[in-house]
Amino acid sequence: MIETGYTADEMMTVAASRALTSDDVCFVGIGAPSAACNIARLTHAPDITLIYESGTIGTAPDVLPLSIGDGELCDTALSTVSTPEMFRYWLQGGRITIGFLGAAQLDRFGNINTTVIGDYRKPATRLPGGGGAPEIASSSRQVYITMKQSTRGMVEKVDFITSFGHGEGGDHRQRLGVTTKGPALLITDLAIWKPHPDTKEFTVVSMHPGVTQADVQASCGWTVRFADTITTTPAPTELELTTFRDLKARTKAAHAGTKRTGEAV
Amino acid sequence: MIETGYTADEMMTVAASRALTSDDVCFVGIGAPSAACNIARLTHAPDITLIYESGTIGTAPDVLPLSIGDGELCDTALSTVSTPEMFRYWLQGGRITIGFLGAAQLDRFGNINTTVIGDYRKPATRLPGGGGAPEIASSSRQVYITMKQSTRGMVEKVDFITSFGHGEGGDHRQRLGVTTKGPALLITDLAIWKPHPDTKEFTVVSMHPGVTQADVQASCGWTVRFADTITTTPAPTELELTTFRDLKARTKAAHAGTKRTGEAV
Amino acid sequence: MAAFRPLGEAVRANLNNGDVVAFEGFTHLIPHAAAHEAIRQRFTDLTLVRMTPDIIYDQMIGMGMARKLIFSYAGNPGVGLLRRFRDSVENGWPHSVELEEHSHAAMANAYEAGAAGLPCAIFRGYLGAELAKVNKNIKGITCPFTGEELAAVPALRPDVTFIHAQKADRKGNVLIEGITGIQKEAVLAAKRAVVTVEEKVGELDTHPNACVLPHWTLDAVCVVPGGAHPSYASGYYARDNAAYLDWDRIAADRDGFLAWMKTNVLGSSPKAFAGRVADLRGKA
Amino acid sequence: MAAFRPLGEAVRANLNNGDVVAFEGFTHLIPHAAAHEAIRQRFTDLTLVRMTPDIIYDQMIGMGMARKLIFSYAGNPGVGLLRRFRDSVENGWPHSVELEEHSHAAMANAYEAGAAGLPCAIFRGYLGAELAKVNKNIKGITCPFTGEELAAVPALRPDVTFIHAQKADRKGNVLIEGITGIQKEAVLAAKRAVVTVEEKVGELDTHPNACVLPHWTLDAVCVVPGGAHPSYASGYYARDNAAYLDWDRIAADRDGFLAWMKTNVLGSSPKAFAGRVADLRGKA
Repeated sequence: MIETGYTADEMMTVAASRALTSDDVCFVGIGAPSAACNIARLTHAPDITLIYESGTIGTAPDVLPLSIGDGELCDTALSTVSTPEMFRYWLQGGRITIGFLGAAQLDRFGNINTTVIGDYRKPATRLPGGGGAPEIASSSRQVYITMKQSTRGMVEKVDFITSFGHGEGGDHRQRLGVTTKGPALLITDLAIWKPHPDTKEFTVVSMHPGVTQADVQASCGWTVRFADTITTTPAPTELELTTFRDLKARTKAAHAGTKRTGEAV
Repeated sequence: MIETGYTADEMMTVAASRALTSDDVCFVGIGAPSAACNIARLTHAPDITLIYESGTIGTAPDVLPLSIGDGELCDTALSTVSTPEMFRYWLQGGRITIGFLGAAQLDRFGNINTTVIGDYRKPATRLPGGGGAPEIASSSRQVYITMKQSTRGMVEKVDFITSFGHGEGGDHRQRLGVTTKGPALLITDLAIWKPHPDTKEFTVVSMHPGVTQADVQASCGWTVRFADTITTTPAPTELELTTFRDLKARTKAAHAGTKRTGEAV
Repeated sequence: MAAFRPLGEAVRANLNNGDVVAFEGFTHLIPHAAAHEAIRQRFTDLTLVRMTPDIIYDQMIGMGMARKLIFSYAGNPGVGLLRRFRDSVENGWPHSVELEEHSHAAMANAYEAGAAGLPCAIFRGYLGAELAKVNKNIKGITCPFTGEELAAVPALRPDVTFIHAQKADRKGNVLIEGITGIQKEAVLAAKRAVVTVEEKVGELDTHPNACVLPHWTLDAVCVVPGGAHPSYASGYYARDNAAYLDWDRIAADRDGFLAWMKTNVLGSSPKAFAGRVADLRGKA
Repeated sequence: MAAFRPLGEAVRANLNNGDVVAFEGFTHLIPHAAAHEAIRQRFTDLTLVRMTPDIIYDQMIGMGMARKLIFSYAGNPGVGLLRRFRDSVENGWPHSVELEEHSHAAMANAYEAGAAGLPCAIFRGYLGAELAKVNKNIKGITCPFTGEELAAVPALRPDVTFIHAQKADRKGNVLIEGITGIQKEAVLAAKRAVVTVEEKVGELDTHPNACVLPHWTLDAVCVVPGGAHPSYASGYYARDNAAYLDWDRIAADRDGFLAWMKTNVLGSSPKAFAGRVADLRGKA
């Protein structure tokens, strides 16, 4: 990679970070969402509140956590609460402006599967399960999703609806009595997608520099809908890239510092 | 009062204290119950756990609190929890062995009124209300009651059942689905009463030194039932009296030490 | 988002006639200064919510500001009954107040449900208790697994909650320590929340699991030293027990009560509280 | 009443074949030493309860000890999937395990209800989520005030809960600090509870509102320094991230797994844990 270049993963994470503001209270999933949230915090959204489901509120980690319960999250948090309180007062209580999720499988309406590939009773691959996601998806005021595109991951129909997005589209959420907005943004390594105002189908509204509509379609398992006007996502700035790379470097150094003992797990 | 003498109030409080053990986890009402619990802790039951509804668990005040939320209770507690936790995990969770209550009005079945004298909608005297007592009465494994006898206080029928005792007696608790034992002991300034095994009517089982059956009846608004064998309550010991009087003296000194500012409340 | 504001301004911006309002505290940290400011601003038709109405609600009821009281124990702590509350209930002076009466367990669960965004709370309560007969907001609900009949009460969702706390950091994050009572839930259950604090500090510098209200849960933070007097603020000043005893005498008589309110509340200001606790510091 | 006991004795006295058992922890303070002792004692037919089954449940499932798993997220934290769990679900090795699968919100509420002595928990959850279709322990319940349909799940009431905590005082009162997770609720919800701690101290010496379990809520306290390894104990030692990565490799193969268990668990003892964290101290 040349000095001014960047990877598709960096573009995805930086694009995701831009969707966040200092006014947001963000319930952060691990992985790409966590990186995006912390880049936002270290660049344009210094006052963003990051909450991890381990109970840490207002955390400001110097390195990215490997798990949602790393000590770093607690050490830098404003306050750390119990798990029931986290899910009752903070998530169900309507305090979260953005639930930021990843997905193993995703459909065009933002329904997420992290439970099984195949049949629930006889799965080809047993995934970890929903964890906090089912209620993050329904109780956060809106949901952002970030994932790398692939035809395996972005499918016509998810094998299992772990976390409900817009269901079959349209007003399906309202019909189920869900009052929150649901998936409002999808950021992939190729594009930025927003739900169509009526059908709620994810629609490409911006493509990352150099990406073509054919690229987006080739790595997506459903027939992609493109907006009438599609912008080009601004490339990562020097500051964004440096921030992300420094964060990754600090993370790597910190975790390498955890010396192996070798004898047992 | 001569040096070896004691008051009826002292006898009552000391007798109440003797009913408690080091294994008890006691939910303490203010006033006489609080004094009795702390005498027990300072004499024969050093490991008793005292809980006040302000959230203080395992408290060991050096002076008697004026209210259930005095700072002294928190300062000497093992832990202080929120009010919802107190009522959910500790009381409703079945952790309390003895709920220790006072009463404005009491009937022979241990039903307690602290709500109104007269009609609820048009009361002659509006009392403070139930506070924690309705659920202390139903969720504690058993309930002890202590009060000074009077025909106004010990009545044929309470004006309002704030806290359910044995209802109309017999198996009334079980019929309502209450699984705890209910009022198991009443300590007054004249006698010790226990519920009859079948009818659950409070029955005098012990009278304090010098008290006659006529004395007990004269200050009780219902026709008193006396056990076939009535013992005499042992008089307060030197240690019990000294402990109580020292506690009262420390309490008086501490509270007098709170200087008046005079300007406003 | 919490902004540091003078108390008068915070009360004016967040309280309205007709509001459902909670001034919460459990013996410790009673928001007297905020309540006095509300009295000075002469709000009316309020639904007052509190587990343990004490002197401040006695004062508001006596000043004719309350339409309704939702409560579980109305007493002068460590002293006895509330005389203005009694005069309203027993004699209708200055007017009658509608009572919605609960137990502590019900109120605590109802605030908790409000903070948790639920419409109701369920608990094992009111068994055999007559409050269930005089309060239509106490209902039964059946456990779908065991068939047990439990009690249900509506969640409490005040329009605005006022509390007093020890300190706020420079962003307006607030720390409550010691007997924390129901304050966190009362704030999180409310549409708006105002906190008076003893002091503003750089950092809260406390235990990771301490009771902290993030600034974005609050609408205003007001620095009012002594603002809990005559109750106490753990770590700052002791309870003024004499003042509670005095209140029993002051509130005994309608004219005496009104005269006292005129001098000590209507004619006073939040600044007076610091002086009232001067002799109580170092005893907390 | 808590008694200080050796871990082997505490596990033997409190765990039985067929029990519903929770070894709880949320990334922090995972009770590895207690789980390994249970594996050494070869319990069978267990119903394993945990929000976040990780390595220790992967080990128990792989050793054939589990009849059923009640859970909400089964993963190797920071690494990926659990290979022994997958082998059981996908291939029935060593045998199939019944799954009762929930969301975190449901499990947290269910433990909370257990601690609170209730038969069930209600919450706003599972809206549109398919778990409600495959788990008969997810039901609906209607708010008697608003008519809103809420989710209900049965309370969790384990026969016994094991947790790891930082320290116990001389009476056996236990302090948990930092990410406290669901441990307090898991202990209070259980019929019996056993806690391993890093150390025994004279006094807990902590914040008044810290998370403390009184000794009379516990059946045994066992001093096992390093007992959370390879997870971490805030204030004592850091997480052994390499061990989690190693597990992915060890658990990939049935024979390799069994060989590793024989050497590192069956042939080991609680005393081994102190050595495992020696190089991780000072990094917590």
